[in-house]
Amino acid sequence: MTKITPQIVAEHGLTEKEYKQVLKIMGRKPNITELGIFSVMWSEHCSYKSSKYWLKKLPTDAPWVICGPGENAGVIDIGDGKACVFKMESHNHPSFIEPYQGAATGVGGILRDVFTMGARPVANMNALRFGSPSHPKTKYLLGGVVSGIGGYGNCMGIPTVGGELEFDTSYNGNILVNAMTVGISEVDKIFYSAAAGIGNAVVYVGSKTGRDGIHGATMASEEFAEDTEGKRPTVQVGDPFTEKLLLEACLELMATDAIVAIQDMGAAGLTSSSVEMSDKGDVGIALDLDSVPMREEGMTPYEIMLSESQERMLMVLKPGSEQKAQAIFDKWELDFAVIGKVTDTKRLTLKWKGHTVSDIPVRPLVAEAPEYKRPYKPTPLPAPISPEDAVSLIKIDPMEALLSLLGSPDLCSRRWIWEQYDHMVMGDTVQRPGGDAAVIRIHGTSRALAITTDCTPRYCVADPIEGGRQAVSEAWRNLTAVGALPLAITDNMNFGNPEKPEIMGQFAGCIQGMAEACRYLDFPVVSGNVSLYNETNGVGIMPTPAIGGVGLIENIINSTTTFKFKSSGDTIILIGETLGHLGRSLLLRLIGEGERGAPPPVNLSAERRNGDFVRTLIQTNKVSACHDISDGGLLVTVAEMAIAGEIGAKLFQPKTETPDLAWFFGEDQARYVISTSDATPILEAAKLSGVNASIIGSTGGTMLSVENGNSISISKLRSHHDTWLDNFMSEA
Amino acid sequence: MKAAIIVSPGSNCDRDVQVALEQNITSPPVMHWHRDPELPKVDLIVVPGGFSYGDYLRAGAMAAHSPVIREVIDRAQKGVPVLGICNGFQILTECHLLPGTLMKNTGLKFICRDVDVRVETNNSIFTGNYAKGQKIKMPIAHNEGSYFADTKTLSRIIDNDLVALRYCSGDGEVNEDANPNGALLNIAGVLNEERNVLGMMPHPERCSDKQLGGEDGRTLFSGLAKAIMHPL
Amino acid sequence: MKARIHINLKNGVLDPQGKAIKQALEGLGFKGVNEVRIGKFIELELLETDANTARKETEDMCKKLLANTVIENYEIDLEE
Amino acid sequence: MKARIHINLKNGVLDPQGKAIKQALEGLGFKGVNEVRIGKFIELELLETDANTARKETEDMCKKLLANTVIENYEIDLEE
Ligand SMILES: Nc1ncnc2c1ncn2[C@@H]1O[C@H](COP(=O)(O)OP(=O)(O)O)[C@@H](O)[C@H]1O
Ligand SMILES: [Mg+2]
Repeated sequence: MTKITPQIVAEHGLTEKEYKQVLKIMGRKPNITELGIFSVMWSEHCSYKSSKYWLKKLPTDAPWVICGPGENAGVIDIGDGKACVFKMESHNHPSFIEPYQGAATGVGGILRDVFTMGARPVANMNALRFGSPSHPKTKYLLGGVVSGIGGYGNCMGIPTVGGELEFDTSYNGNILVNAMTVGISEVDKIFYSAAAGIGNAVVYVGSKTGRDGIHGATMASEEFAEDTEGKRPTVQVGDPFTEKLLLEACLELMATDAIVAIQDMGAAGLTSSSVEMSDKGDVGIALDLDSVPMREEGMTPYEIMLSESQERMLMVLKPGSEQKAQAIFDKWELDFAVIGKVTDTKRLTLKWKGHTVSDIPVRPLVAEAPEYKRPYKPTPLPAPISPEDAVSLIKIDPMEALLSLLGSPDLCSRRWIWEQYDHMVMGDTVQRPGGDAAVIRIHGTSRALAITTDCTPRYCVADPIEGGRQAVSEAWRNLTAVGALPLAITDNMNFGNPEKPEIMGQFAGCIQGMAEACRYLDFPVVSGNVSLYNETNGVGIMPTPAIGGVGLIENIINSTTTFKFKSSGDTIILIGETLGHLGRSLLLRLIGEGERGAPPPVNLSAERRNGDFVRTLIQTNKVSACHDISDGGLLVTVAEMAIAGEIGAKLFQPKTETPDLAWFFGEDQARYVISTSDATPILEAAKLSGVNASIIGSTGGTMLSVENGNSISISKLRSHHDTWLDNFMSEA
Repeated sequence: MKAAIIVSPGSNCDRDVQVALEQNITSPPVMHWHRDPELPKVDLIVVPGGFSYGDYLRAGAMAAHSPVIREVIDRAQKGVPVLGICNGFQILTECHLLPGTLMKNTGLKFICRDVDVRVETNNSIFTGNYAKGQKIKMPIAHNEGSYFADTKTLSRIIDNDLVALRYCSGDGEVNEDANPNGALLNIAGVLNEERNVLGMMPHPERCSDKQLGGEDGRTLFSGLAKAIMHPL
Repeated sequence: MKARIHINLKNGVLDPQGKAIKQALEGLGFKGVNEVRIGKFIELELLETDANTARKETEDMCKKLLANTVIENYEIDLEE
Repeated sequence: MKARIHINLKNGVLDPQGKAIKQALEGLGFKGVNEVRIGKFIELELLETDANTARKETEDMCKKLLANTVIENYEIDLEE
């Protein structure tokens, strides 16, 4: 038996103080298996020890929230007896080490989180961030990640309908792969993880256990050192086919009345699932490790408990339902084994070859997990930069600037990605990738979910509070732009090393901004995930609080719209106030001398007023197209609408004091572009609602042109927009 | 009229086809589990898309040996119409109901998008509702859709007018630019010699609903229903 | 008994994967590669101990499932 | 010179394909198959004529592109 030395303790990522706590809880020295269990349960990944304090500040309530953070996924009521279950999760480090399998198993994990709760997954999203296109690993990582996500989701038959892609040098050594799954269940058929019923069987289903990814959870919580690539732990390999069988088998069993509690085995596998189930139910669990289905020979209790083999679930069954359950798993050719029972000891006891190999009181293992309010230093705010100053050094025609923006890595079409994802399977994809939000019909109805993911890290790094507000607001806006009522969000907080006060300052700031926006917009957080230590050799990523938003469309026939221009002769209206804010804009990043200044301020009341106004217009069928304004500003937005609809537009010369470039490329928030065949009533209604609305041009022709300025053909815009990513990925 | 949809582990377009059939056929289709060799009497068999057995080894290879497939072959030989879509097409070539095979896309990537295809023959129960030469738009979504057959087989296919669909450009031209996956002669769909079995890579069930972009696939299903219920 | 099976594309069948890898190798600076062919390699652990029976059985598996004889050849090696 | 490369999953790494194939073989009535592992087999035609240089180059190709050394092993055989 391995001796527990200070070195072994340190290798398990426990500090001296934390280990003292272990000794206190145990009342004795732990053995190696017990130490392993404490180590994974108290890792950053499982315990949220650095972030818990701050996460509590996020609003999580609303009348439509059925289950907030704390379970496998968040649950909201979407009417008609249906619930929407969703969550986002990171697989950053594994994807950097092995992009295909890392991303694939990330998708597998988040899918299980959703179907564990009884929901059939209906859509996947993915928010991706890579290093600079010129970094030698970027192409390889992007290629591998995208085919891994596609490989898993396509095989599962769940459409991947949208996401994000960004490139920035700050992600050179730490890419971000955040995967989100959205599912639908019956409101009264939601499954939770609290074990109950002393004596009930604890059942293991799915794939067999191998030595996969042992210590993955602790790895996900450590900063990369130069040599990480050398001493990789076993990488997990995904098996989407088995997951598809597991999904169908679980849903089939859930339709019967056999399950008391169910929990997927994610990070820290059997350990975290059994600990969480017993802790939530305030009971004990006794496992017989010899009954665990194993793929490899000679596995030790330590390895069995820490294995991260994929496609496995743990369940507590009602007495007498084992046979019925077994028959279902047999039909789907999956392993099914009773491996233990619920006890009244409130302890996790493990038996192996007749001996007790672990005996831990569950409550303290969970409740006394370390929680740190780490020192934090607020980010010093940059001085704002005026539109005039921002453009003073840029001499470029707006149309020329538009061409280079649209053809840049930051704004070019992501078609190369989404064509590798089956985004139509399940037959309910009403809006495919490319627009503001994906729209997925609720099967068999004419209602739909709208889904988006958003974050602008270059704003967050300059001003975390404003950046946090902006990320939430942009998600809200993207849902609004398709006529959806935004309901709730999930988040994925990707940051650097929390032991640095500046990084905790970014974290605290983003949380503060997000919380304000969520509160103001009635857009609570129902689930989320934290990924820290995204640093390599001391260089951290930009703070990236990725937001996944979900909204509801009442009727896909007449209360939604898309961003494509639909017909010639429509009037184009700009909603929201344009001040020409260029601080941290893409214009400065790509054409000016780099990102400078402060990010655009978010005015939550304008955000809400303008959004509510636009949504009402869409829901009453008054607009022919709608697109929110985000990266790249007004001219980019109009160009995207024109390209998508293959219809040109003529814009008036801006009648303002603002310099032209600032007017066209400023990234002021709370704005939308709409097109309509009947502008007058809209302008009148806007006046009554106190919303800024002005006619900026009309649709038609084959060119995008500005009065007294230059024009470009839509086909030229399209070819610029459409080709960068293809070319980049096909160059050797 | 009654249709059966063969459900293999890993099928994932089974429900989509079910919905499309329900819109065009009066009685709901039978969802038939692959392990069950007792196929009820039906007028149409559909082998849907998906990733049967994860597409491991080769797409469709393992599902081609499912217990029910022997029965499907038998029915096909007795004249029952069999339609294989995407993975279904792959399964039908693997069990030799259709000539040739489907290889990895030449771009080595999964492709999901709308493509234009041209109806090469309307002399079949599946394509009779289209005009010969008609250009239609349908989504594809596959990894292994590159149609291949040896020269002899290929000329037999052509001589017997068995090519049902070919990928074409927006103006109906069959050329290399319009070939999404490297399929020989841009072949997107093939019939058997008796013309009662069709395999196609495009997904007609994904364009049978106005809300989802197009109804060109509906023509196929409604044509099938008409032809089966009112045979000439 | 172990069966080692090589499955390769028949001559004349286009091998897009091989072509793509050749290009990628060139891109990485490996200029001296004339041709790349990619196949599958399958190892079976058989209970059978008689070589003749094992070979026949393995051949059967290849024909029925492991190889697609429309486009692929197979080669079987047995090992104790 | 020809390089024949076998690429296999490392021991202990899950082989979902092998697992599924084993089940399918059982379904076809081949009961005596204990384990199935599936790998790749790559053949390269090299211009290089010196065996040492060829081996080094091929190894380099395996590390850089052909094998995914995080989860796979490779084995090189050279042939005139
Ligand atoms: N990784 C991805 N996977 C699938 N779709 C993507 C991905 N990245 C971007 N997209 C799609 O491209 C479109 C443009 O993305 P983005 O510019 O982020 O939109 P927005 O500015 O409205 O937030 C969206 O429809 C989005 O869903
Ligand atoms: Mg948008």
